Amino acid sequence: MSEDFEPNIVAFLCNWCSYAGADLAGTSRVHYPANIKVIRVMCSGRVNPLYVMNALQQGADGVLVSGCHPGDCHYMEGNYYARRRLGIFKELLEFVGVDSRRFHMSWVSASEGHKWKEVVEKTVEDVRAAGPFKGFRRWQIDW
Amino acid sequence: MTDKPKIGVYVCHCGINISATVDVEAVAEYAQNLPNVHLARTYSYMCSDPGQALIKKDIREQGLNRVIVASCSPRMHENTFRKAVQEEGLNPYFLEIANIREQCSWVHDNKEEATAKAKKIVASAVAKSRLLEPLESKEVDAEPAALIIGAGIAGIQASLDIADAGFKVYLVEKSPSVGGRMAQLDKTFPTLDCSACILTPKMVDCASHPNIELMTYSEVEEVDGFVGNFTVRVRKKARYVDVNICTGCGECAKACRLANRISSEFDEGMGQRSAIYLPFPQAVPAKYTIDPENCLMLTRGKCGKGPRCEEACQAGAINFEQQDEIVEFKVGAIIVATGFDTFDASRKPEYGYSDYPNVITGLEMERLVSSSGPTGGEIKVFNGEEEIVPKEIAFIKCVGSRDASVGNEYCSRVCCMYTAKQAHLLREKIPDARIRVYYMDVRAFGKGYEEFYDRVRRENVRYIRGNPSEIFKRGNKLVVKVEDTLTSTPLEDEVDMVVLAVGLEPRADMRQVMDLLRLSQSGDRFFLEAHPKLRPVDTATDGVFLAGCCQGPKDIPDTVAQAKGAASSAMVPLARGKVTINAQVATVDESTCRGCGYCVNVCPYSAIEMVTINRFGHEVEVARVNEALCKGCGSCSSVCLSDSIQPKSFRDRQILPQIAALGGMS
Amino acid sequence: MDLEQLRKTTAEVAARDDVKYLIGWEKGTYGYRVSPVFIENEADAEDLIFSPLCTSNLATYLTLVEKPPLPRGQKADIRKVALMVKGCDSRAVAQILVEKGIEREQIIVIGCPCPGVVDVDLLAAKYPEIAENTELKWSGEDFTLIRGGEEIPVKREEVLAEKCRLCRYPNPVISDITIGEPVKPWQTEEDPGVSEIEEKSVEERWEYWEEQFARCIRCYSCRNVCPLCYCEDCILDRLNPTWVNRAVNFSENTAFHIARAFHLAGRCVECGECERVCPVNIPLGRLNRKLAREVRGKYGFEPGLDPDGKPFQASYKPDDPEDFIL
Amino acid sequence: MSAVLLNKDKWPVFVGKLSGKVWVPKVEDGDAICFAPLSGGEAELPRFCNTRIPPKEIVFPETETLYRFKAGGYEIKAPQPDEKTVIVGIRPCDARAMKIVDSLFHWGVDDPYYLKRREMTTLVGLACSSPGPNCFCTSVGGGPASTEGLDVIMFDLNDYYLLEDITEKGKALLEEAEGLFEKAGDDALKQKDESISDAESKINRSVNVEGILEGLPGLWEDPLWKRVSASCLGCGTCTYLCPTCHCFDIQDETEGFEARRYRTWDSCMFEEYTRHASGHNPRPTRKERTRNRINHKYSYYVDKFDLIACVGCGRCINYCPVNIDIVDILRQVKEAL
Repeated sequence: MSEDFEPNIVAFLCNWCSYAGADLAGTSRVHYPANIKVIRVMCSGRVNPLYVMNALQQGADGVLVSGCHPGDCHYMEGNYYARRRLGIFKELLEFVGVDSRRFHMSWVSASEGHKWKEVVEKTVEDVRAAGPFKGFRRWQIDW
Repeated sequence: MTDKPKIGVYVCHCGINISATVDVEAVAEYAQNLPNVHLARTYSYMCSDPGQALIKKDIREQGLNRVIVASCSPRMHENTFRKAVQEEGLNPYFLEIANIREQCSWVHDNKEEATAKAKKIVASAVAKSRLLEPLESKEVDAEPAALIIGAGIAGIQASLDIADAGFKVYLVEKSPSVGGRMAQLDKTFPTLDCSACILTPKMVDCASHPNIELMTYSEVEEVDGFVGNFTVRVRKKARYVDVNICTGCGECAKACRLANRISSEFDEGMGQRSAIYLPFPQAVPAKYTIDPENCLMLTRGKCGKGPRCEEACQAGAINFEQQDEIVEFKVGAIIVATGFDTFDASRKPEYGYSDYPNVITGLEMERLVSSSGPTGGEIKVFNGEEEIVPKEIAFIKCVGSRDASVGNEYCSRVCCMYTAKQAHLLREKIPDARIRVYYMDVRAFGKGYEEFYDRVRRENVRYIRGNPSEIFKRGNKLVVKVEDTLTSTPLEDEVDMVVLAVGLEPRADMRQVMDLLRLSQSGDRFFLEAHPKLRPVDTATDGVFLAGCCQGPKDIPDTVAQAKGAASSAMVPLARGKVTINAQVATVDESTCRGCGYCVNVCPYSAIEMVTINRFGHEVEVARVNEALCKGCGSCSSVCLSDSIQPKSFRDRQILPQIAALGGMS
Repeated sequence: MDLEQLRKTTAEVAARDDVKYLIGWEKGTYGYRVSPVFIENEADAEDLIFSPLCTSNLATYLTLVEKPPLPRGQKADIRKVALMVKGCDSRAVAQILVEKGIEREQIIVIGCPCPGVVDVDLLAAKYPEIAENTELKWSGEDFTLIRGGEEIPVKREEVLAEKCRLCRYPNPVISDITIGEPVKPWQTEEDPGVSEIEEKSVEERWEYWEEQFARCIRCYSCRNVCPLCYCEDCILDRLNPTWVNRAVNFSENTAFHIARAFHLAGRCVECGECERVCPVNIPLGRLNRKLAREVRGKYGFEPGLDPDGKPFQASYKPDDPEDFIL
Repeated sequence: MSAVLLNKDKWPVFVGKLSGKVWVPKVEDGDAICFAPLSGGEAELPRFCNTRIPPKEIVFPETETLYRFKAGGYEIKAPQPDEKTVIVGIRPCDARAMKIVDSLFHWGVDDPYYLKRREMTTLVGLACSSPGPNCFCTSVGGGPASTEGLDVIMFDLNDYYLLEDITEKGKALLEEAEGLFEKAGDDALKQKDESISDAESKINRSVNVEGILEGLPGLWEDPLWKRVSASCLGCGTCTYLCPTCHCFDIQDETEGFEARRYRTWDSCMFEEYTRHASGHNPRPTRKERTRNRINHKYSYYVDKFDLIACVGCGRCINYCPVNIDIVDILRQVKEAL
């Protein structure tokens, strides 16, 4: 893997916990790598696992989904559904040969700005180690 | 159809907050070339009045129909800018925020990287903005009435406030009388007001208020609908006494074959009542109730040669044929004020509560010290078989509170003060008593509390820091085994009576209410408020509010304050007469919905129902969203296999282009 | 299998006024092929068979019927549909009921306990000669090929379909009428097809599937044959939004197969139809069975057993695995 | 036309000498899925009945970019096929199919992509020696050694291939490998004739198309369509594997500012094939779609080009998941006439 490879990572954050946690990291001026780019959704339960597939297909080298801790979901149970569906989806990705380091999920609460930083660092480190994702990127196909 | 998107992108410097790490000019220049972007500008403070004026001017003069502000988090100023664009006649949901401060400039230090990322964030916002749809915030009428569940001091206070404001109140109480826990108390700390004296007038007001419909001995069975429009079904349990006829004279209770043979709930089992009873003398309504679990007529179908109560009742109010009655009504808001249970001291077997009659709980102490209590206010307990007036008394605090071993890590907030109060009352009643209080900490945080605590200590009540490990009997004395942790001295205190300052716990039957109103519990198992600081009386269910100890332990002043808070929150929809429904709700494409009901399963708000529609001659089931209940979380849409249900503003067709923009090579 | 009993019972069902048609199997037009057949009157029940060649899962047809606009005044024919099911097929029926794809009272399930069907390609490769009146029968654990009056014993392991080697539900889980005696479930094998892939390194797994998916021609037979792929408007056909482009290339094919497999996670009843029908022999069943195994092992969930159960993807347990969470 | 012999020992040299991209059938695990570019390791042509996917995909790729364009500038780039191609081992039925489809791509408008590929392609056929169970080429005007559409035909004579050039293109191709051949003697020619009649005798399915071509329109409302389509799954196996099916869809695919317009195979058996933007579908059920497939092959195409758009290769029968059998359908059509 080339040392200077900068992974491109798409993250889906729930509005109430993880997005707020990431905001808190900002207000606290906690620095972390710029590789992560966030899409805000209302709840981690909104994250259709096919988004992960789509992100990989559309040019992401890795994907992160983050929501409220179990029991803390603003909508009561959305994160539980997300955990189950994304958990089984991760199994599928691994089975078809997508490096498990490319897709992570985390719980980050609105008060965990520092945890957000750690999660980002871990994700970036993992995706960097996994290398650029060529897999089934859409427009690499020569046509 | 909406017009072809004409987007204005506004990149904020935020002083140097953004521009120090993000080359805002480069971002604007990049944005300018994105599809459908009509113009891109930068400005020092977009949220300032001139910043907003800039946007408004462009909407007016350039005919922008979408606006993107690349600035701070949408959690900061989304509403500010929505309002701004709305003032120019644009749909507020055509405003999109690109968060390049909290999640970009403030967290990265390499300007090149941060700028590149800011460009992607803006590109993602543009990708979404092009596909946004105008949304309307709908309003529906709100029923100008409230339901209050629980008629303790919280429920009573909330009812009176709402009723006084001119709205109809349905006050539903499970037990035969209003009053709740406060009615059981003798005096209140720190002022030593007689609890009954200050509560009773409010109880009476409740019953007589023209706007309050009081339903005692009743339970809420079903709640349907949403804020502004709840339909409530209440079961009025049969009292077997016609309350319209009963005069409350009490002859029936005296006549009852089981008179003074059933332990009184109100007296915490220390006093006795009949099978037909008034829970306590000041009960409201002052109407008798037959206890169906004990009454011989109701349990065995016969009572001697005939029920004596019926015979004794001059008014002829007894009716063994009475049936439960179901009433249904509509309200616009609901306040839950269901109160608490006290900690069951037998769960700490080391304190011998189940073994020794002279180990009593704080609430039992309240009844003991009360002049209307089972002993008429005399302090008498049984020491074994012998009834004594205790001279050596120990209080143990934090029983069932701050105790992970029983699953209650929280502080119950009232025990310190009621212990001080009871110590004071004991000192009054038994001036020569030796009184010791075993404590972990003393929390006297309220107005006048610390002063009261000081006063009690000066009254020769000795506070010893230590958490007793055991209570056992030695001879005819109870021995409290404890270590004084200030002096590290092990002690064995021989006493005549121990008062356990039991804490407050969530009610055992709270699950019923949770299911009824879709409420959640917090970690301490009390009801979960919408926000611990900023929305302490709201719940996740719109239109449902919390008051009193059902949300967490609190003393009377706090309970009343919270009840008043809940009342004023509940009155918002009632006073407005309308409720605004969240515009970012889910919507179903009925032409592709296959009616599997997955969405119904996952919706936490029961906002989706299955309906049968006619699709070109075929009856098919499809999902339909009740927009008033939907909160727009979107969980429904990610389980929908046919993508038929989609949250507005967060549709797949709006998110996938965002993914493409962030991932993509564009 | 008592054919007489089968035909008598099905004839009775087909004769009922409240039955629109009965779906069963009949001898096909060539070789070992067996055809699904729709019987509207009792006489046609004479053609029905049930043999180790009856591979297809007829539950697919419960949801395949189009509902084109009806002329004004015309009423939809909502009479019952009867269908013959093997154990695996019946699980598909149960799962369709969970998803309200059809109502219980709309169907009559004729359950046929099934000792296992054959992989017709394997059979044809071993015994290519076919005479008139060629048939295959169960005989104990094995099969007997009857060809031109001659009886040839055929070993189970030679020709058994792969899905049947793993079958845990040979007897129908729901059935209104059962024909035949319950079959004792086999000692099922571990899934060697899945394990073989699991044992590969992540790169090897990718290479393996790349080769498979690259040759997919996107005929959609795997989707269409699946009894649980029955959205009227499949998201994989949709253009707005476009989850998967229509273009046939490795990228889109992979996305197609990932999405297909994922949509079946916790729903697939392992009937093996996708694998059987693939014209380019992509081992799709392995994808589905892998997920089914995880769903069973890690989430303790098995679809298609309880028609009143909850759907896997639309439910959760507070203690679902979360070891993958950072 | 001259017949020459190629000793199979020289096969690798022969294919190596051919100019352009050489496609041969590829057999894996005993199954011929499709044609693939020559990898160099082939000692001879594999034994195969026919490939599952017909070689039509070489001249009519499943997905083919028509042009690329960019937002703003409308910069259009249209790729042009310009590679010389040889398909070696194509079966006579599939070569006939190409000839049949040629008419369509010439019809009204010349399709530059298809026609250019065809022009660049030389077809070196391999006569059938062991037809499959569902072959019925002889019923629809073809045969195991039909030369229609071929440039060169080869016969497998055990140790030798016998090659005959059919067209000028074929002749030119043989000239590229001139030194490798031996002259075919009478023995070889006799062996060839025997192999043809042997193959013909092994074809055991047939359709009598007489009357069907004219009769089909009259059966428009016949109940047979519902019957024969009842078990249809609506998948594209029959059409995608059919060497004469040629329908395609045109789609755009965008990413950022760039996009491409491409065509990709489509199937009249798909529900959305005829679905209008309004949602209305003139072929609302599988019945109409199945009827269309048969009519297209045996009636419309005949009307338009005087050709049956079916070469009797049997693929649609072999691979139909539910045993929908065109021979049997035609039998039922015949009965209904």
